[in-house]
Amino acid sequence: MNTIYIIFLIFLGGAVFTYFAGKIHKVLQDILFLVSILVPAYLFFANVEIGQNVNLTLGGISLSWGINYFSWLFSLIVLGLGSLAAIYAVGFMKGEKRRGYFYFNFILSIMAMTGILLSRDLVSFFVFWEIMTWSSYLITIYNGNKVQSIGIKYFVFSAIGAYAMLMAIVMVHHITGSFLIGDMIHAYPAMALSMQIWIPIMFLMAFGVKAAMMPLHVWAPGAYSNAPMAYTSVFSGALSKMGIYGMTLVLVTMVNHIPQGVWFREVLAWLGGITAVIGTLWAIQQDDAKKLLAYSSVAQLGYIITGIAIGTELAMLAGLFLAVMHALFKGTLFMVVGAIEKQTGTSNFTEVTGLIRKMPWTFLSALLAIIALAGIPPLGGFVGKWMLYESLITSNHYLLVIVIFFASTAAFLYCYKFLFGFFMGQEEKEWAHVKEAPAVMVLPMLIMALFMLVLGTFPGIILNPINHGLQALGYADSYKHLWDTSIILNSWGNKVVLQPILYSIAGIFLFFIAFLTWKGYKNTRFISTKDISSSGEVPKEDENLTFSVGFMQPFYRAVEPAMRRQIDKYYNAFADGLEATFEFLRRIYTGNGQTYAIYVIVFVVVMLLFKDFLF
Amino acid sequence: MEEVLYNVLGAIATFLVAFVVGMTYGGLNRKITARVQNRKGPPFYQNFIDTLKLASKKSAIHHGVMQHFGPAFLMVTSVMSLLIVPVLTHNQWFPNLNFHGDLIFLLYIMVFGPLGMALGAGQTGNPNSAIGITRGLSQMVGYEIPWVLALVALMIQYHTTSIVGLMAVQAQSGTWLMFSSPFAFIAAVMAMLGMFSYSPFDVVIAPAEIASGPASENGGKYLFTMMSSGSVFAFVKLTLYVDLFMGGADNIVILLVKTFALYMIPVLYSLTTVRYRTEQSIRWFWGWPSFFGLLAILQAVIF
Amino acid sequence: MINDKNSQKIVDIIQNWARKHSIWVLGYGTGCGAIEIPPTMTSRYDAERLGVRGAATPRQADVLLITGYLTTKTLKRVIRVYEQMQDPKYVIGFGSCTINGGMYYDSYNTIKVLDKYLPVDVYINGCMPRPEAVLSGFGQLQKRIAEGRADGAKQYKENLEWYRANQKKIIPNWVMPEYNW
Amino acid sequence: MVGTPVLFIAIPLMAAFLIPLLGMIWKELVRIVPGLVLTYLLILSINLLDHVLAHGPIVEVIAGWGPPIGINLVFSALSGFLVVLMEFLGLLVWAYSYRFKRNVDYEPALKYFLMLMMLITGSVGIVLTGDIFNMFVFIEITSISAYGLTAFYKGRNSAEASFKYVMMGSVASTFLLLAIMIIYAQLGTLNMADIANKIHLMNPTLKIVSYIFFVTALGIEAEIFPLNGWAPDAYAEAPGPVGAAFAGIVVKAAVYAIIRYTYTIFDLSGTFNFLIIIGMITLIIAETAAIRQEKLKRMLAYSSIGQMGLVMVAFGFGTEEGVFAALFLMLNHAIIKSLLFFSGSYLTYNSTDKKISEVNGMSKFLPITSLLFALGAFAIVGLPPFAGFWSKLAVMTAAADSNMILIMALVLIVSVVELVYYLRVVNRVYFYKKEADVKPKRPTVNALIVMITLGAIILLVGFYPDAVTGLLHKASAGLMDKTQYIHNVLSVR
Amino acid sequence: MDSTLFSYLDYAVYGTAVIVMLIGFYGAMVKKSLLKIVIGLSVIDSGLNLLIVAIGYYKGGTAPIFSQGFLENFKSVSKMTDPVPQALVLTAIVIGFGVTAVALALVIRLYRHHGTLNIDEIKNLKW
Repeated sequence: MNTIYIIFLIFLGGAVFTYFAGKIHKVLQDILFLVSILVPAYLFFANVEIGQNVNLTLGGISLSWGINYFSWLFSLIVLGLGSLAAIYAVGFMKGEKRRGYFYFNFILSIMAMTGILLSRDLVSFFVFWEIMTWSSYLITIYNGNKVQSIGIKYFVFSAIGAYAMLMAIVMVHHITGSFLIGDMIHAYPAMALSMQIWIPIMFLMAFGVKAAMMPLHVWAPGAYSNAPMAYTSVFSGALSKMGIYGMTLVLVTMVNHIPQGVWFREVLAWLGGITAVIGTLWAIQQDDAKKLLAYSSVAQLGYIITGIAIGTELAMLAGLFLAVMHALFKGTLFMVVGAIEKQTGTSNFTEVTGLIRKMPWTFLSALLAIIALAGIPPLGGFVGKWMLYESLITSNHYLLVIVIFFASTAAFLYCYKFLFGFFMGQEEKEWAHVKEAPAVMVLPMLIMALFMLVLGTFPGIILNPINHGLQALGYADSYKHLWDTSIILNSWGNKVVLQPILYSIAGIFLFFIAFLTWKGYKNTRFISTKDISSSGEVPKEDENLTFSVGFMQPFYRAVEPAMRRQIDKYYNAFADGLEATFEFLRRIYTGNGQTYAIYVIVFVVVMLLFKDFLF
Repeated sequence: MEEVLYNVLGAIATFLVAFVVGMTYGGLNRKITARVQNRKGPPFYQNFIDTLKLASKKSAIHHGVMQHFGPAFLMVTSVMSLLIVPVLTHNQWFPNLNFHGDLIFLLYIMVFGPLGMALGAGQTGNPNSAIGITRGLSQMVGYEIPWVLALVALMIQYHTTSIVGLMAVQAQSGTWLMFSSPFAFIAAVMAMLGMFSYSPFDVVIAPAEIASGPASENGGKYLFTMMSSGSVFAFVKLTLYVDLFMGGADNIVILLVKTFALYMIPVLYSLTTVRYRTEQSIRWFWGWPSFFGLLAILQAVIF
Repeated sequence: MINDKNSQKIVDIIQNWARKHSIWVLGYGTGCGAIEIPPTMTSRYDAERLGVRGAATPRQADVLLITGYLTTKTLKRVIRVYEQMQDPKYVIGFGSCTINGGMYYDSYNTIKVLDKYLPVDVYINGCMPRPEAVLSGFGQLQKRIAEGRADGAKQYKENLEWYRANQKKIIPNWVMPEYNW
Repeated sequence: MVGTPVLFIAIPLMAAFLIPLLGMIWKELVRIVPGLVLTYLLILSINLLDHVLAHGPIVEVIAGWGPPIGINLVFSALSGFLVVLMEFLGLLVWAYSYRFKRNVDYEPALKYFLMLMMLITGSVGIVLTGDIFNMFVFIEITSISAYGLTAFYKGRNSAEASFKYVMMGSVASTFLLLAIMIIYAQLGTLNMADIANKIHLMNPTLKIVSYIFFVTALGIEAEIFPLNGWAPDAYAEAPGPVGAAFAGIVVKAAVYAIIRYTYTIFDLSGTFNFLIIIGMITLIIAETAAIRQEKLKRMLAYSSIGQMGLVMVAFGFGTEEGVFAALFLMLNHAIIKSLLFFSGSYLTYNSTDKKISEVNGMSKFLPITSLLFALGAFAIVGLPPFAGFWSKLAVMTAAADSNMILIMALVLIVSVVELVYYLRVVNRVYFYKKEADVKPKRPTVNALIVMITLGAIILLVGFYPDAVTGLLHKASAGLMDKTQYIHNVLSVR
Repeated sequence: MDSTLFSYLDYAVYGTAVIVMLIGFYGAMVKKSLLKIVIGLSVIDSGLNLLIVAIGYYKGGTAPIFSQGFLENFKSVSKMTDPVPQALVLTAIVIGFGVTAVALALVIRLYRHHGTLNIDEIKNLKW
């Protein structure tokens, strides 16, 4: 049997067995869960050859599964992050209820994402897409009835997107007579103009929903923040990348071949930029870390969309590299929040403070992830951001670059808020009992943090596969020689040499740390955070002076006019209006049998009156 | 290896020069302020005495490891950006790393320090620090907009993102960019007012209101590091402006003249104004300075 | 080399010179004497030319300037602030009230002799002392610093028990972090 | 060949009338005999279908008079498929309602199973017959047993629902008879194949009028808007398994009749568009009405109506893919909606109002039932990898091939609405707190087996649609080939 | 009998049937009493049956009864009225009877529960 079948069988069987194993023993369930994620991941990377295809026929539709360099790149995100998140999830779900339910859907969504990447035909793509949607939906509503409306919002948006995609798929099938992606791509340039425009739009709707693109992003903050954090790291890190994956395919293989494609790309790029700004502004406002990260995810996905939409080689590299980085750092950050929530029971900045000494490893990974998120050298986020800016500037998107820059500068505010809110501030008696999260949770975070650090100086590790992927999509290969020397270069010939920068930063940093530590070492003492200079007053032990309510208020006051209008409100008004209409419509069924009988007569009479028109 | 050593020695030399010049400029600022206020004022070397005193404080306290990291991060920013910005053209003693990074890199390394410092200040647990930091970061978002507008205008006009490239442009044409791209210069200078956070943009460290904000728990060696870093950073900023808009400097005298002339803009402006609230300053930066930035981009696109 | 006594002396001289010319003052302005500080600092008397400058927090300050009487209530804060300052640090008692209670000599609610609670390096006499007197007081302090005689903090450390005993007499509910330099 | 199609009518009718007699011997026989009969018929139908798929349709002449004079039964791939489906569902309904609620007692059980047998017989007859008046008779048999089953509970609501049904049913039979008489007066024959052969001789106006009367009459059973006023009430007030039987058996038969008239008998030009229009209206009104329902069974009923509208739309494409999609949809709807009715009735077992809020938190008490309900809900909205997806894909493909882009968009938008209300209920089952006064009832073993069987079929079709697609393709090809049908029937002597 | 007169008569039968049906419809659709509705439905049935029988009849037809010598005298076959509608009417009458019985049973039940026969007040199930 082909490895691809084995992978899916393990996923499926593992999901079912894991679900029921909880009835036998909890540890067995954990082990089964890990096995059913890690073994397929191993098999995938070890045994699935790039370019190999398996074909099968189901329900009279010929399906094809296989992998190319481009999807292999995304499978790195999915299975890599998925495996780490799975390890983390074992720690996270310890002692939680409904573990079987969670594990089942976790495995299924990983399977679905793998399936999406393996699909070479539209039907299995759609099937896996929908499985991914509902399994992630089921995890989103894991926390019970208070998240019901959030979950339904997520599902409705996903469904609208997916159904748009379904329309596109069947239209493609109508035109080409085949469901294979390759056939679609071949037939696309010869299609009628309206099809050439509508098919990508409908595909992009589906992908835009998953990639949380404005104005389809309103589900994302709620869904990201209410799913269990062990899953949200996958949700935001990997699942949203499926939207990016599809978007890239549509843009590169279809839209680029028509002259109107430039409009698609401009519009998408701007939507991405606006998404970034909106996400950032709202993230700054949040007092709940989950919400903050959720909005931040929306913003980060905006950058990625912009990069992909610009579509030059550098921009593609930037977008895809940012996608990988986003998976890493947002995965880590959601895990951090999960660990904190697990240890303290809350994820609200106004409640938890001063955990830095209680959870040092968690803090370290959070710190590195935040630095990467903010795009500050020498971590990986900078490489992506740099390439994004350079590609925007060199492709003359000078206003867009300002928008993006504004978003990423404002991102510092929430970056700092995140770190400060949890780890800084006064250490409280209330949280004195808090311990570092168990190793099984800390380890995945640290591994990812390490990756971010390495990628900041040696981005070639990821840029090489990206390059392969781009070549598979038909891009030239103008930057390949750089990765070994860890230089990033734009198309005007300006560059950043990463290695000396890392060494300089490390050298300077270590020198001054040494200076600060060594100088007067004997007379330097550690004092508690209660011992602060607050006009001679001594804060009591149970008194918390940490500044955490209304944290970024000055900034908010400056941007408030822009934030009064929420897209969400319009959607809600629309939904309310619809429901009112439905309520009105169903009053046709009056409940009076005679009325119904009269309807019959009326029906007949109307038919008879319009018979010449109808028949 | 030898090259590395040479680089390191050069970097140390640059650092010393930057330190001295920055400190002196700080002292001169105090002196000028005093003279304007009809005072005698401290000697111009007063800042040296202050830092020396801070360095010679016998004891120090800290609230955790991040309080060490914060000033160190600040220093990383100052020194790294010093290494990226070409101090003197055609001078073998200041080789630096300026071919290893470009303007975008510089922009990002310049926010590295404030964020690191913010972390250090955050761990002290003093609410005043956090308040100061929120103000500082918000204000940063404000002035980055005109600043980046100006820089993007330069980049797209001259098709280079590197500082050296922009200096080469000026050397070639013989015209300073402040004349050939006046709007960019105006926007950048207005942004510089925010960068120096002198009055009216000094709400960040308002001493009486929030007890000097981020620095409120730092004394002794920590404050020393922060002050030195600030001085070096002031020098870096001035040099960067000189490089970008005034054609750079061949020797140290020209550099000093140009930087001092530039430095007088925020200093003198601060003497005539009173403090803005944070949102007021943000809105100020998004008003005229950004307008000039947009004009600069327009100019860059048209010409 | 650093441990060498002579070089240590040279270092001390330089350091004391720096300390002398850079005096960052934390004014504890609860008493009426605080009104004399602004004229001292501003244009007319311009203490900054001597290197005297206000400090925002005790962490950064060198001198604790106690302007006027201390009540039993404010003493605790003053002690706290003093203990939060970092070595080397000095105390200036400002006005008659800090010396012997001044016009509040018979008040039940004020501290009469500051020296019993905090090690005062320099007293500035007067009720109120004019800015000239304040400047002269700073000059005295500078002299003492340069000579290395401004060692109030050292005394405080050495006689901590005595000071504590006095302080605790005034302050009944003593809840403060330990002073453990 | 092990039997003839007439057994599908003869045996259950006989059994139905024998039940009271057998009940006198041993009361349990009242419950057992229908099961045996239905099992036998299921096996028989599968055998026959197997035969038919291999050798072509069976046309059976009854009472010695060959077509076009006598009555004949046609067991083709299409009708065979429907017969198998109906017998299978009938068997499941029987197994499910073995001791369901009032059926524990002898007297109600007797009535119940008698009427159920009649219902199934009538529906199977509608599908099998090749004679329009015979079809009328079968429709009436079905209707009368359906009235009885609707009023099975002795509450006032069930009587009300049943009375509405009776009213509309009477009107329906009037129109049906009128239509039959118009055709007979014009062509002098009642045999479908013969009518199809001669239909071009008919007066065009009368042809249209008779078609409209047919559609009206059958549309009442097939739940076409605005003829479906009875449906939500009847579904809601009849016992749960009867709801499943209505959705899976009666409605299917009525829809079969409509498409038989549309595809085979009449040669009108606008019928397909007409089907699409009424189907779309039905779909939209029903799904929008469903989203605001407070009662679970009413919601399911409206959903059922909407699905039938979609089936109409799919038939309205007029292409073989469309027919295939519609048949697939009918199959899926029969299976899944039955599962939903079965599990839904246990979720609201002891409640009188059947409020949706009463299913809150049932997953703790009825884990398997809840899981199956969720499975059904996911399947019916067309989420892969469950059965509903393939039919939705088929419908969409057929629509695209007919260039019905607006229809596609509307159907999909309505699907979103459908999604919302099903998810709301599933969320209630799983994530809400149980209401204090609700007493859950564990499903009996037979009910559980029935539901699990249906769930397994949903999964089977979902993962391996080839299990049914071959048959459905043959059935749809058979429906499309009108001349072959006429030839098959008329050549029998 | 005059043939034109007969054709008028023919139309009169059809007309009567239609009128009876319309009366029935009026009763079923307009009257509020359940009993009157049931009666209306029965009247519709009667009208319909009349119509069907009328369709099968033609002038001078004999009863469609097979008798001795039927096959020899082919003419008599063509002179018979059409037997099929009559058969159908028999079936329809039976069915109509059944439906009426069910309806009346339900009316009794409804009256017992609601205490009224007004259909406007029997609207528990709606929307």
